[in-house]
Amino acid sequence: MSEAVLVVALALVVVMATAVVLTRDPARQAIVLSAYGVTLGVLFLVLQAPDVALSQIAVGTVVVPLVVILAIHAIRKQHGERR
Amino acid sequence: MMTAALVLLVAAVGPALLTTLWGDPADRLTGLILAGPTATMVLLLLSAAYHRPAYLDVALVLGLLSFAGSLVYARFIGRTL
Amino acid sequence: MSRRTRFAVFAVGAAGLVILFVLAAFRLPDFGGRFHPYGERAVTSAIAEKTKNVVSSVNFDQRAFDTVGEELILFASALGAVILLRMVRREREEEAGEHGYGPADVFDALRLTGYLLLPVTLLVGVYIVAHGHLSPGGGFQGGVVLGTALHLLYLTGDYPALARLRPVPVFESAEALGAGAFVVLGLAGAGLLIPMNSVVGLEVGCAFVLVLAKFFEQALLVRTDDAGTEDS
Amino acid sequence: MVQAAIAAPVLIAIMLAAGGRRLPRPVVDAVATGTILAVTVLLGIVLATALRHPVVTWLGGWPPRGGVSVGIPLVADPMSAGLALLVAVLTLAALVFSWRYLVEVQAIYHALMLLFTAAMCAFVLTGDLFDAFVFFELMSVIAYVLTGYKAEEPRTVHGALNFGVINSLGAYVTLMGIGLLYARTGQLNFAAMGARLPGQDHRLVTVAFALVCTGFLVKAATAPFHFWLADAHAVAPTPVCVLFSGVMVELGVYAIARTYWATFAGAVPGARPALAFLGVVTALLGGVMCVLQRHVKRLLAYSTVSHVGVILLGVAALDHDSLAGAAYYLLGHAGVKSALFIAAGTLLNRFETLDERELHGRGLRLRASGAVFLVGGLGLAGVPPSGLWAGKAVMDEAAQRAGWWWAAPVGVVASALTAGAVLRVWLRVFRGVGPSGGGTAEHEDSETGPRMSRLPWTMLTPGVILAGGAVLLGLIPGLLHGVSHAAGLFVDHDGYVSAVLSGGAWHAASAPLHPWTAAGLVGGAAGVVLAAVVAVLGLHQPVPRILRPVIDRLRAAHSGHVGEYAAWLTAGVALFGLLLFTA
Amino acid sequence: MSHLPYLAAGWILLAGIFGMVTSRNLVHVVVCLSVTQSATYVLLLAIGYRKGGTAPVFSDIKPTGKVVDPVVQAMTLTDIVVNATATALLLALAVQVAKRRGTIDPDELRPLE
Repeated sequence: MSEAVLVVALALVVVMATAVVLTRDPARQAIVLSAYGVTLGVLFLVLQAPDVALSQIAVGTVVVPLVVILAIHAIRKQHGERR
Repeated sequence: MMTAALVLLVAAVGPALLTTLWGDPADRLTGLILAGPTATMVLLLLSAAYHRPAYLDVALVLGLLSFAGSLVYARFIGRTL
Repeated sequence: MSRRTRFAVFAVGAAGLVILFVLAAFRLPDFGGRFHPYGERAVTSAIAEKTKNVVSSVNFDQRAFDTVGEELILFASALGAVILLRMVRREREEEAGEHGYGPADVFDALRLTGYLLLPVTLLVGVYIVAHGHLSPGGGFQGGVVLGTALHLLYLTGDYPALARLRPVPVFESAEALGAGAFVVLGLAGAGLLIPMNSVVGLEVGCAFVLVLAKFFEQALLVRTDDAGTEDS
Repeated sequence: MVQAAIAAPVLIAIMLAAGGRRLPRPVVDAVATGTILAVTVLLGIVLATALRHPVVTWLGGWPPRGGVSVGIPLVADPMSAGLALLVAVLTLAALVFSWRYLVEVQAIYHALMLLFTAAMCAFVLTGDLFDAFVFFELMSVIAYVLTGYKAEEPRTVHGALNFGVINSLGAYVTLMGIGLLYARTGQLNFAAMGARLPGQDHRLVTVAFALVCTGFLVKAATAPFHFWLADAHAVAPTPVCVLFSGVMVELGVYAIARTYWATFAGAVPGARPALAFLGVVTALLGGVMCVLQRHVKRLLAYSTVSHVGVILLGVAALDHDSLAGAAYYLLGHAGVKSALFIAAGTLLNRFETLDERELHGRGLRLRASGAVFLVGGLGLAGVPPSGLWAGKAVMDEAAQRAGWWWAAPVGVVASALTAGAVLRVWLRVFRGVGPSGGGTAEHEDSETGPRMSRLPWTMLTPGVILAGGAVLLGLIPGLLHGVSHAAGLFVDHDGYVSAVLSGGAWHAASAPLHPWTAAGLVGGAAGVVLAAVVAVLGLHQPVPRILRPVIDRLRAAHSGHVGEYAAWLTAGVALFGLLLFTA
Repeated sequence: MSHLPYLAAGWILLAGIFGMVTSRNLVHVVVCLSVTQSATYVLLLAIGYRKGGTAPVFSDIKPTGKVVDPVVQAMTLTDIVVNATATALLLALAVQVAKRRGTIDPDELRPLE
């Protein structure tokens, strides 16, 4: 059974990673990236690495999305002012 | 426990994640908001299944931060998103 | 190069990479196998040192030099954010205006939740730092949680409160202090896990707050004149 | 001692970052320069010790028990200690140059330079592959920031971004390779991995070698991984360019050599032809691109690409003499190229442009910079007794013995093209020869704020000393002997493994080197003559008409498009792997 | 199953590079780069996994029995820090490119010569 959990977690990670790459609009991509981070966290716990899972969740849920969104915001504003 | 975790992973986390893949940002955000707590539940169940109370810390942090993570997007929806 | 050529170059390379990687992957030991000589030695060494969390022992004691490098990367990139995102001529931070991020447009219930969560998150951060040598977690993870906690203020709609709580120079000094103390402890290499976790927590938390502060600054920037086409 | 040389700059850097903005500028300069001076002395002592007996230091008190350890060693053999010393010396020159340099967030610049030095030293001294990855990343992160330091200029941030993305991508591919090696050997230490590689499946080992080398090849700007280099070097601040071209890029070649001899020695039969192929392509491509440039820093950047190709070719022969020659060449190149970048920096400060045409005849009165350009150009051409000439002569002789008759001509072509371009700049800018005009009038910041009435000595002396030293390098007999000794130790895989893992003896059989051969002198003369021809031809007719389509293709390929660079990187990994398997 | 996780890591690596190659937006490039890096986490942790093993954290269990490899976990931790910082730095550069160049489409950015 634990093997099945592993396979499912791995499959979710692969699907989400591909999805992150294929989402071309950065703002939408950021949301998918957050979701991807959650799947990574689950996979790491399944692989018996709670320290790494904790790290991934800490970085991937708030800090990285916030940086990405703020960057997009700064860039959008730039473009808005130009037009 | 393990079975419950598996079922939850397939039946709840999976669909929530898939919701983030299509639609406009608000729809995607719904998926993300659902994915946080359901994944937390999965982690709780896994912790029990592996007989490792130490893993609960991970679930605790995911529970706390996934809420904050959803807020990040909620804050910007209609503005940048 | 046209998009098609670029894709063709990539496709050829990717095909080669797939062949190489698959060749190698099938020569690796089976997934879940028992061959982990370094890991077993690390566990033995950690038990001999009476450290309960072996990952922490590897990070802060056996391979402490790696972690010194890692913390310096963090330190350098915080400096980098300060450099790369500094305000240049013709820019200033936006006052609370139409783009303002003042305490507005967020439900009261949400804001209350945020305020309530702030102390809880801080507490959890401290707990994760303090128990790094025992349970999963440690300075890095806890530090990030601590840094995140402060930003709950912004997320619940109160940027001014965040700005007040975040005097950038203090964080810069604290970050440097943490990094310096960690380098000294790391090279002393005495396996002082508890103080090491604490200084890493300090450094990481401050570094992320600093980096985010710089990004906030950029997101809230306006130009005071319309010389928006420097490069033309 | 070794730890102190790494820890001292780090701690001072942290203090400068914390409190430096309250200090007056001269104090910051003095502290930074003084620290590097101390590091130079320390590393000098380390090198002197290492020449007698290589020093292995296990950090944190985890020495190996029974041939295995859980800790990380620092290995100071003459080669690594010598390179670390070179890093320190070049940083010293760069810091002296930047005394009058405009720095906006002042002490942070100094802190970053100190951290950069420490990162490079740790990278060359470490004896652990994953640790090397960590310090590779530290070095790279600091390098992106320093490249983008003048963040208000469009080309600067774009160049830094390309640099960052491509270098990080390379580093991650390297980490995949480290993972493969770890899975198979269960070790991370160069020596311990090397001790367990014999008998492993050769396909896995070859793929691991290809992946591990990728990041280092990107750093070494080997074709087709080289695109980022010109983008970054053309825009980075001058003192930073000194470190980039002088030593950081070469550290990529060093890392390949180190991983090869310490870990893979003998396990990858394809390494020799594969590395040689990449070296030749890089040397020629870099030379051609160099001649085509008119932006002086970009021109110098491509010349670095070309010369690193020659160094890689020297390493690729995988024998002791050739490696010694390559090391000597590296030393000479570091001096010449740093001096040239410093001289280019003085041009930028005086005239606020680096366009060769626009600078036509304007350097007539800059005697010192002109002299540096002339001497540097001759040095690159391989005029005896320069370090490049001596290294080249030794490499060629080794190549001849190995049956690589084509290696010497490739080297001559590379040095003729790159030196020709530099001499062309000298003729046009400092002698006012050739037609003028046709400038693009692209204005750049002068890097020093208000224009100075005359150039301060701090901006000239480092360049003059470095260029002069590099050109006379071949005359120092003791140095040749030392380099040969260092190379002898470096290629001794068994000695390395036993010295690191069990504190065993590590002696080298070092043969004396003789650059003063007829072939060597002919090679040097040919380089100088051809360089003069290239320079004079280049003054009047930039490109022969027949070659136009090819040249346009080449230019178009160096587009500054980060996606293209990533595509080339993928293709490069595949190509390198293919060469390793088939050759 | 015996090699599946390794192949998954390879897939993620390639997918990330594919995204970078075909991207029309520098922010997208940087995010794809971080996906590329996540391939290394998966590979490293898969290598360190041991069937039936548990985490080498002995706060709630006795240090007997099978545990997974702590060294790869330490390496992955370092890797995650590198990822977060590199992403932040490169995004900072992307913001500056947008400001100075007025576009973040690599196709529209002028050559650097």
